[in-house]
Amino acid sequence: MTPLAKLLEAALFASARPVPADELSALDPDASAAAIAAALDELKSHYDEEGHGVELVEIAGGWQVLTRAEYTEAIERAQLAARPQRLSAAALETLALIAYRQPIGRAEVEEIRGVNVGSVLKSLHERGLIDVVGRAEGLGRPLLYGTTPLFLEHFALRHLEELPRADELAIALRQNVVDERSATSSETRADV
Amino acid sequence: MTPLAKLLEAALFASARPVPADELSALDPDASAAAIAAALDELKSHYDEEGHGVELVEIAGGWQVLTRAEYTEAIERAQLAARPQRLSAAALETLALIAYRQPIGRAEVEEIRGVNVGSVLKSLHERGLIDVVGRAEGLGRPLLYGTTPLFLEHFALRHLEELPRADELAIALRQNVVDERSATSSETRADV
Amino acid sequence: MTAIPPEVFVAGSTFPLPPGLARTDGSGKDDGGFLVELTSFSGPLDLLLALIRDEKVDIYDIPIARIAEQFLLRIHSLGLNEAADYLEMAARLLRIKAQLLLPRGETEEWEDPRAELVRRLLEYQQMREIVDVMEHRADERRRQFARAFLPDQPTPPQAPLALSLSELLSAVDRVLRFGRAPNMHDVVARPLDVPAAIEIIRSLLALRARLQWTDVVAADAPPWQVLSALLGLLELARLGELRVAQPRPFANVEISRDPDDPASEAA
Repeated sequence: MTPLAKLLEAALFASARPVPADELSALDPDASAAAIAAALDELKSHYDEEGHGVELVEIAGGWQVLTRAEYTEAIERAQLAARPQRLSAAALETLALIAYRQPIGRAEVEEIRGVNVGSVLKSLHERGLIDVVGRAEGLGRPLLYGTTPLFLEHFALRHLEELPRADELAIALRQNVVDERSATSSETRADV
Repeated sequence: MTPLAKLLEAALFASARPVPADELSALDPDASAAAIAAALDELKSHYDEEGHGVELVEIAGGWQVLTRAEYTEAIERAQLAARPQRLSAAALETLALIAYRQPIGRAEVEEIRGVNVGSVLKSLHERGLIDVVGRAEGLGRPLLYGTTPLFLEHFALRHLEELPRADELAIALRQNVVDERSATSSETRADV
Repeated sequence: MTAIPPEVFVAGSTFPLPPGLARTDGSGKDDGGFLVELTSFSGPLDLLLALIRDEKVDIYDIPIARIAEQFLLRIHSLGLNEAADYLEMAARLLRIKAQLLLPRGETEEWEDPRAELVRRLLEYQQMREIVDVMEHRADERRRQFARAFLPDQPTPPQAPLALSLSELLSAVDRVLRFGRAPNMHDVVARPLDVPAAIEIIRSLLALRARLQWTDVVAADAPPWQVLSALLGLLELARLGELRVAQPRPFANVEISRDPDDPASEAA
């Protein structure tokens, strides 16, 4: 490809929106409108004739490089199938605290966990596992969090009382945590 | 290009972040790992040899298409994209220590940097460059930090081992000299 | 990477932002010293290294009196009087200076009071070398743009969440052990019956060499039974009586007698 076509490809790749031809001319002050048009033609032909997974299209008065429609389905399927997302240890611990201590405010979770949990709370909320269930009395009336019906559904619980008692759990799990951790350590762990 | 290379290209153009290898494999369940690797090679060569404005790079266990560095200024001049802000010296120093000594606690970072690092750790954590990876034994069970995949992306690393080894650094040689000179010093310390 | 000659100390400690890129968010909010340095030094060791470089002195033979004086001058002129980190280093320098003035014993082994400081400076300098490498890499990466346009997805696809009850309960356990004494005993009251679950699993395994999770627990079993079975299974696995495998995420858990267990051959 010509240098100008390569520059246009890079610019269109990096732009978040379709770029009108006159904005593209700002890329190279020496390039005439005709030269820009010719380079766009060249890029378009290259994508079409060399068999690329992307194409150059004119949308809303601007130019944009897009993935070809025939691949969309496979891409979305792969994105979903690739890795069921796992909660990070931080998210799990926060969720556990909320399940057992709800309604609970952010400050209390942070005090127990010793770290900022703002982003974790946001992720858990986006996942629909927790929700705001009220406000505490006192300064600033902080939000209180609790678990959602989706949380129960996820663990096939009918109600929260079906969770085992925390003190039993600590004893029962203590011997097994290590085994279980080593069994799952090979799996990938995405942060929430 | 082969159909598989086109499919991979389409998927790579559909992501703002490196696409993990297993997600690429999920694009075509019939394709072997070797076939995927060959198609990636094909795409990379095509970009390099046919003169494209973008290139294929391996980062953080995945693959990513990026614009070539030579077009940065032109793209910024045309205001089609802007470089992200740089990390401060404080952030970089803290990241360097965490990268080399993870899992590492706040106290150790502060001892080496000679400053309080509470707010820097908080910012790095919020930006997803570090995460809590455990707790140390001992008083208060302090949090231990490690780097994240986003850290690798920020520095365009395939993995942590791409950072220079401590013995490759000029100062490592001097470290031995000072050890000999101050042989009476009882404290020995692992290299960064 | 380029080797830095030992006598050349890490040069600048400032990371000037290119014009127009500083504070582009315009928020001006406190970013925790993250993007813009409060001073041109990232800490007292950074300042100290700069002084050693400026004064052209040997790091292994630091003239402490001179350097301490310069250090105090600098933190004064930089308006760093409030910075506890710098004051602590100033105090340390003065302490070393005082120690150096003490008469040395002739016979006893003398330890240079500067040794610990030199060690810390070298350690810090090594870290600065790493920072240089990392900064260079980050700058290279910043010169390349990633794909910015991502098509609108009406329903943002979220990958299915792989989250098991055992993971949640392990997290409860971690919080209990590591957390700052949360009281989590007062909510729930359903007892588990792990021994009974173990008996059930043992009985089933006596009949069949291989089981599936769904053989052990009915699909509509209440959670306390599921949990009891899970904990029982883990306990038996720990004891080596059986093996548990899950061929892929979400697949049925396969349970088999431990092939190394001679008792399993007889059954």
